[in-house]
Amino acid sequence: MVSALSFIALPLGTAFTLGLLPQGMQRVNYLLTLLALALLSLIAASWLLAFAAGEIATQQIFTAGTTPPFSINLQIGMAEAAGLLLLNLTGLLSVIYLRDTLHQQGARAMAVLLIFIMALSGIVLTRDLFNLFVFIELTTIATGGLILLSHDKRALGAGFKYLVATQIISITLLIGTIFLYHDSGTLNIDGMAAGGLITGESLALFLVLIALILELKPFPANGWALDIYESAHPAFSAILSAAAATAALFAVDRLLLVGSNSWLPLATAVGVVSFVGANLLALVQRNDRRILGYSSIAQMGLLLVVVGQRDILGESYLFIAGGILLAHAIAKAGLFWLSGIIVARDLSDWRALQRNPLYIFAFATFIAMLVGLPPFPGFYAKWDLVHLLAAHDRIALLLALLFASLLEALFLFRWFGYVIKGEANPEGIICARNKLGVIAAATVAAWGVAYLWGEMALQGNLLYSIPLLAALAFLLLEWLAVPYKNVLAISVLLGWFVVNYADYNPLQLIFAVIILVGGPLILLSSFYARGRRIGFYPATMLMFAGMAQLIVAKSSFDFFAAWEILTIGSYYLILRGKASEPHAISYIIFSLGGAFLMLTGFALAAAGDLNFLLSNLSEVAPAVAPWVFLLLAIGFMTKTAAIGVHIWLPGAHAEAESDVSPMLSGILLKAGLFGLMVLMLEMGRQSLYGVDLTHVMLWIGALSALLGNLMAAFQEDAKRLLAYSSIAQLGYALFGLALMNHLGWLLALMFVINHFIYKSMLFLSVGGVAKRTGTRLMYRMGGLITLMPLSFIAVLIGIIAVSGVPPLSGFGGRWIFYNAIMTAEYRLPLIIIFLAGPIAFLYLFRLIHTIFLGQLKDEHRQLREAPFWMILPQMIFVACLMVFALVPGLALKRVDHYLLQYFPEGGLSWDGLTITSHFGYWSPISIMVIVGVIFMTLFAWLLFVNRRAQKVKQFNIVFAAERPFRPETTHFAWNFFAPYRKALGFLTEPLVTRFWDAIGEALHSLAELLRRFYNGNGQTYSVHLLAFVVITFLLARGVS
Amino acid sequence: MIKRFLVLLLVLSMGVMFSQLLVGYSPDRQLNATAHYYATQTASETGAANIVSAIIVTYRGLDTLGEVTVLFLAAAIVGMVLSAKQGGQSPTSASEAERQLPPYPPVGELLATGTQLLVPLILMFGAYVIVNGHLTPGGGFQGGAILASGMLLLLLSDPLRTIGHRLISVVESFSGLAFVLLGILGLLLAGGFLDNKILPLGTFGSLFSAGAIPVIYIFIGLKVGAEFSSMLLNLAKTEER
Amino acid sequence: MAYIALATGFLLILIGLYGALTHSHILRMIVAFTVANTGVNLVLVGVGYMGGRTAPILDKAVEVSAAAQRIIDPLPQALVLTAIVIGLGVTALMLTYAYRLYVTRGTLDISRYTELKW
Amino acid sequence: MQFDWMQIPYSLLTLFIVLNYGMLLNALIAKIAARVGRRHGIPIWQNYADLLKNYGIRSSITHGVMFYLGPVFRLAGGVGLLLFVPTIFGSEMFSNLSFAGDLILALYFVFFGTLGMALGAGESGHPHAAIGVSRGLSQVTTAELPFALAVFAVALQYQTLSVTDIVAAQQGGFLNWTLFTNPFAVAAAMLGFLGSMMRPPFDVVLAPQEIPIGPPTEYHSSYLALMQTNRMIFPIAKIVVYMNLFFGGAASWPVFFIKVFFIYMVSVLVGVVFPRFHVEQSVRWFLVWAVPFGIIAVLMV
Repeated sequence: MVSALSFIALPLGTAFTLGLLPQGMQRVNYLLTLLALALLSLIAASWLLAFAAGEIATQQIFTAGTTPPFSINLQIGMAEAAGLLLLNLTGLLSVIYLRDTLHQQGARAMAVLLIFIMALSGIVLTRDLFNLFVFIELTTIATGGLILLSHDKRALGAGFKYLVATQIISITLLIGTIFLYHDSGTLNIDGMAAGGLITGESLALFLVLIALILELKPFPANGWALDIYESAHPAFSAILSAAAATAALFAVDRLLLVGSNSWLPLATAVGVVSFVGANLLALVQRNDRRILGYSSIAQMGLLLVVVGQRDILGESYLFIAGGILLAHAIAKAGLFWLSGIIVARDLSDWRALQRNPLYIFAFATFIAMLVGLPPFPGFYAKWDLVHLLAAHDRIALLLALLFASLLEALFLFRWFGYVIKGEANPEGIICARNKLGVIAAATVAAWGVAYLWGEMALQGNLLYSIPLLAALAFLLLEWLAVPYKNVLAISVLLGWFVVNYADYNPLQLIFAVIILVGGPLILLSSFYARGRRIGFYPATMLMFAGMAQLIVAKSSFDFFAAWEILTIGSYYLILRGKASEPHAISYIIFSLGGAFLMLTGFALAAAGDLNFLLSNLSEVAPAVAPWVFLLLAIGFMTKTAAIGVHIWLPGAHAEAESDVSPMLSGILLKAGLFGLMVLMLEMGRQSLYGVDLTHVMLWIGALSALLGNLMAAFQEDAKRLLAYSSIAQLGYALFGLALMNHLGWLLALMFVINHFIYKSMLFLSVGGVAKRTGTRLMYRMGGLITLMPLSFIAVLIGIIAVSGVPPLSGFGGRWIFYNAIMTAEYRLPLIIIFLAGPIAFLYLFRLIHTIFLGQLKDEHRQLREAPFWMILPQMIFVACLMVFALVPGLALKRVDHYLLQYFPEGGLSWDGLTITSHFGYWSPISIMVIVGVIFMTLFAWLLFVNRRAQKVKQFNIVFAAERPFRPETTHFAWNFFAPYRKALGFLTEPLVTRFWDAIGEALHSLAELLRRFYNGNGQTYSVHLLAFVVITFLLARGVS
Repeated sequence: MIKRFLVLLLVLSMGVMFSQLLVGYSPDRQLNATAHYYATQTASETGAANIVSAIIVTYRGLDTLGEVTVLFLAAAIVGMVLSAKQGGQSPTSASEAERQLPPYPPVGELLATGTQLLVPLILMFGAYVIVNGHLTPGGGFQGGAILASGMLLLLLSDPLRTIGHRLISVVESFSGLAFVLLGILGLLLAGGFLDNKILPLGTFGSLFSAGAIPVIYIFIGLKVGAEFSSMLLNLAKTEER
Repeated sequence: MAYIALATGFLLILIGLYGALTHSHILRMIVAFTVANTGVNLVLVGVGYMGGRTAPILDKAVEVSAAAQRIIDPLPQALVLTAIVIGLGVTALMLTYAYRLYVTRGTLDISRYTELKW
Repeated sequence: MQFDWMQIPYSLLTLFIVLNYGMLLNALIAKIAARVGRRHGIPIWQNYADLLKNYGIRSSITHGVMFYLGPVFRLAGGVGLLLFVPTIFGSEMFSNLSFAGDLILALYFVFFGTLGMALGAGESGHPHAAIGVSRGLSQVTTAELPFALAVFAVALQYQTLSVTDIVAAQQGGFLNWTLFTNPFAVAAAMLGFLGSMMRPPFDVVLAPQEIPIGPPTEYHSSYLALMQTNRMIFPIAKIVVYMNLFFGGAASWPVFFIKVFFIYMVSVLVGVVFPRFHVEQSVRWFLVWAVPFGIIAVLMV
């Protein structure tokens, strides 16, 4: 092992050597610098490997031939080695990135950079308090120099503000240091901690700690740091964010050892304020680098919380802190590097990345990593952190963290949305090979640590999951044309189904069929697409991978990971739509919000067990069980878009592409239902403060059904109409589940199947029509029946099925529904469900009438039928619907039987053609035959008496004493249910939307107000800093 | 006004905190363990009579290395910042422009003669302070500063004197490198990084004693002198006429 | 004695801070910080001071064997040297910045450098 | 109950009886309404004449497939509804095709014809058709609600969804009728009944059609004939459901005739007394006056 001192000696030696070389040898200088950093990275890597392999234990390095505390000593362990690797690698990559700038600035700049990295390494290594101070000052001065690498004139002012602030910090640090020395008789940090002379009340310790914490730039005493992030060279910002903050964190972590952990709450408090505050203020930022600065501060806050909570984290401490730290460092450095190739500074200028999908991939990787999505380390870390916090009853902290994470996700995903959507400026990006190489390296590193953390995780590596790998493999296949990829996607899904078929239980099987057989069916329609359709297949397959994993998940971790994966996939899918950006963001926010509630729920249930089995949900302690139930249920209901958390759905479904909407509506929404089923099967009824939570769900289901239907009736946009209808349909399903009886569940499953079939079909038909007509507004269509007869048939069959009119399969659902409610003990919500029922006719009739019937518009006269590949799956769905209508037992019989083990009472009996319940009976085939015979007889009779009917032209009608001549004025379509709106329109007041908008508005206003705090004056920033010290002190004293 | 009041309030609060420190402070009666070790072991371990020097160069040599680096950094950055102003301008044209400027007012006789007289003395004194750092108060930093004051005098007497930037930078870098190498030698030959026992400890109290301390101090002195000089030179260029 | 040194040191720090936070001219701020730094150095030295003892230099006046009883704590003295040098480095840097700011911005008023904010 | 081929002729017989009864009853009702308005009214056989004439007309036009199928849907709905419900209690002959499904089937099959009709009319391209449908659907949402609640209350009361079983439970004296055992349900249902019979004050649905040129605007000749046929059957079929659920059913044809007549008369009596509501008015009216009865009924069972 090369001595750890080389981390100090080698860069210093190199820095001094650079001065020896004659001027004008920039290339040699540069190569030397590179070589030194590369060598250091190698050394760090070799240390890390040795530690990881368990070959060596933590090592002390003494200097001056004397033992501490009389001389300075260094210590290197696993964490330090990892930190050093991070620092030096970041340095190396930044140097590569900075090639041109460094050539221009000369040897001095390279020396400063080397010393900066050296000083950071020193901070990580040293165990001597004063030595720590020296290294910190070195970083300060080096920062002062490196800020000037920027071409931005404003950097100078920022640098000065920074120097002023650090003066105050160093005064505080020095005063604290000397008094700590006086009190303990040593400068060795371990000595102070072990000596026991320093108590938690020590003011000197407080001063040292607060100074170190200030080095982490906590909110709100961090104005100077933000200015640097904004104006410095991005490569330097990358080092500052990824490496310098890391080093400071090591220092804080070390100092907290002194005073027997009594200042941990301080770290936690400062951390949580930073995490929440910085994320909040980032909401209203438009400058990319400043937003990254805010995010850096937020991440440091989170890490400070982790450090502050290390007393309960135990063995997972390093895993958690390391996961979050690495995720932050790699992602942030990557983003800063990316920002260096973008010409302009507004978030929307990043659209220039659209030029190459690889840029987008890198960007997406970094964003996902920052948010902590699977399979990145932040995900594992967050999981463990939340579980341990919950196990130790630190719920308030947990919620604050999750709230702030949500804010973070909001601005990051909004940014992502800007980038994906909108017109890119082709001039907006400068590509240099070295910069791209660095960014690529960061991307590779991101996936590397993702793999690594998966390997270390107790719960197993997500990257070993075959569906996920298959989805990721599609990233590599992006160069293929659509037909090949589509064939591949379909066969992968079907193949996975065939392979796993035998392992599904009947409940899972229903979902598996919908996902893995239904999915390919919808994918058939994707054959119509031309070109490569970049981004579509990975996202789709990611969603399917998540769904496929979800239904077989055994542990809460697997479940949650699958949930997140399907959320990401569907988010990208939604984002692909034309004007879908605002809806995608609201989708991801609601989804993540729901996911965080789920996470909390799982964590509460697990009580510290990091690998909690779903089947143990039934054994959760009674005190927390209702809360677990509540949190999980709300989490799942965000996905089923129950009323209250539904506002993401209409836009998302409406704006999505023609073949995406059916997947979202038909398949994605079922994830929430599946979750609810698992939850309710395991936990049964729960009541909170005497309120049976299933009763609450009955109300939510009923209200979803009613309001979903009502709102659907008032839509002008066909896809929105269908989207609202989905809310209502899932409301029924939710209602069925909440009935908690055999038939209720059968009802829910019936709706799962039915809704999949008819909603996929309707979305496809409407999508095809919208594709041909170029609009989704129904009043601008009309009379398309003759031009698009097959689409019409699909819609006709669809609406008959949705409405529940016999003889199609919707009626089966209604029949089971009535039988199920016969045994319901709680009847009030039923009234609402009854009211909701007939409203379905309103929107269904409107859908078919205003599109296909009435007056054909002049501009549509030349339209052709929808593309073959869109019609084909519709026709298959029609067939499915007919089959399911005739023999529902095909799908339901086994489930009915399976449900008996959970709800032994009230099953159906399936003898012959008739299905019999305790209350009534129903014979689908008889109904179909009877209706068919009557219908055909009458049809034949009409044909007989009216065989020479004469086809007339479109305007061969008279009304209001005129023969009309314009289809627009003759097509009664817009505001179709005006009188109804007069009567019941008040129910569709967008109260929920307004509520969420108001919350969003309030957050943004608050952020807008708070950020005035950073008035740009360096002196004010110093006042902030001093005030931060004083106030923290007063609060700390007040508390203790 | 409100701001001043606020600042006053904050400063007073800091004062309260400091007063708490002051109240809690009681001077030691006995040396604490660390200091006691230095008092009793320095002589035998390092052979230096000046305990402070022993601490600076050996026990806390890493600090000192950092310290030297601070100066190196400061000098480098000052150079960077001040050279940055020329931007695209080539150095020759800059010096040409400088020549065309009106000359400085003549330096007084007193200063000119005094400089000639004093500079050698100052340099010698500096050297003395440096090499005796392990015996008497003084050492590389102090001596280096004295050396630089000679440079200051030179600059004052003849602002246009072209002092070899290159030379200064070579001295600076070379001594820094030597410091690091000596440190590494300690790692290889003796007990650890910057251990002074790589050279014989010699007779306690004599000039050639205390192992590598005087050698290191010489390099520190050279380095500090060079760094201060380079800072002075750079800052001198900023003077406006 | 030590108390007076400490108190003076603290007072200097406070004066320095007050000055740095109320004067918006950056040269004055730099001077104020120098004052504060001096205060810090004074505190550093003051903490190591022990009444009735002598400097930590071993010579005929202080024999090695009696050193532990005769000399004051040498460590703060070593530290203060480092602190002074570092302070010097920072001050030099700040002065350089001040110069560059003046050249590029034509003002030395810190409240004018507010183009980066919010 | 299982299917038996004999049920087909018996069902046709039921259909024939009800059709004729419907023709006469409708004419009678029209006459009564006219007399209330001091008019003479139509002859009792007028419906037969109309039907024959319309079936006989040979000139006919069509706007398209759905237009053609609309009346078929309509009449199929009426006939189906009639046949899915047992007409005469205790009679194997006249239990029709009720083996195919229970009460829920009848409840939902009501919409079959309505939907088809609406679609057919829609294809004519005549805006009045769409306006009428819009009004009709709006009104039906709340008009059906009290009825649905009442049905649910009754089903709960008798713990069955089978029409036959419900009727059976009401046998043994008129005090066993739901009318007396569960008056709130019946009140709710009868108020809903007013709305579904397309008579004043809830007949605004038909209004756009009556202004220019008559029933469903564009329908004429044999289409109209099919619809008129349905007009004769459908109200009766519907009333049969009410009769079975609330008024003890009918054990024989005479009882059937009488009960149907009186139930029909309820809507007629209300119709001749009250003026016409706007759609939004009727929507509110049902919610305010009829639904509470339904809620009470459901909660009290």
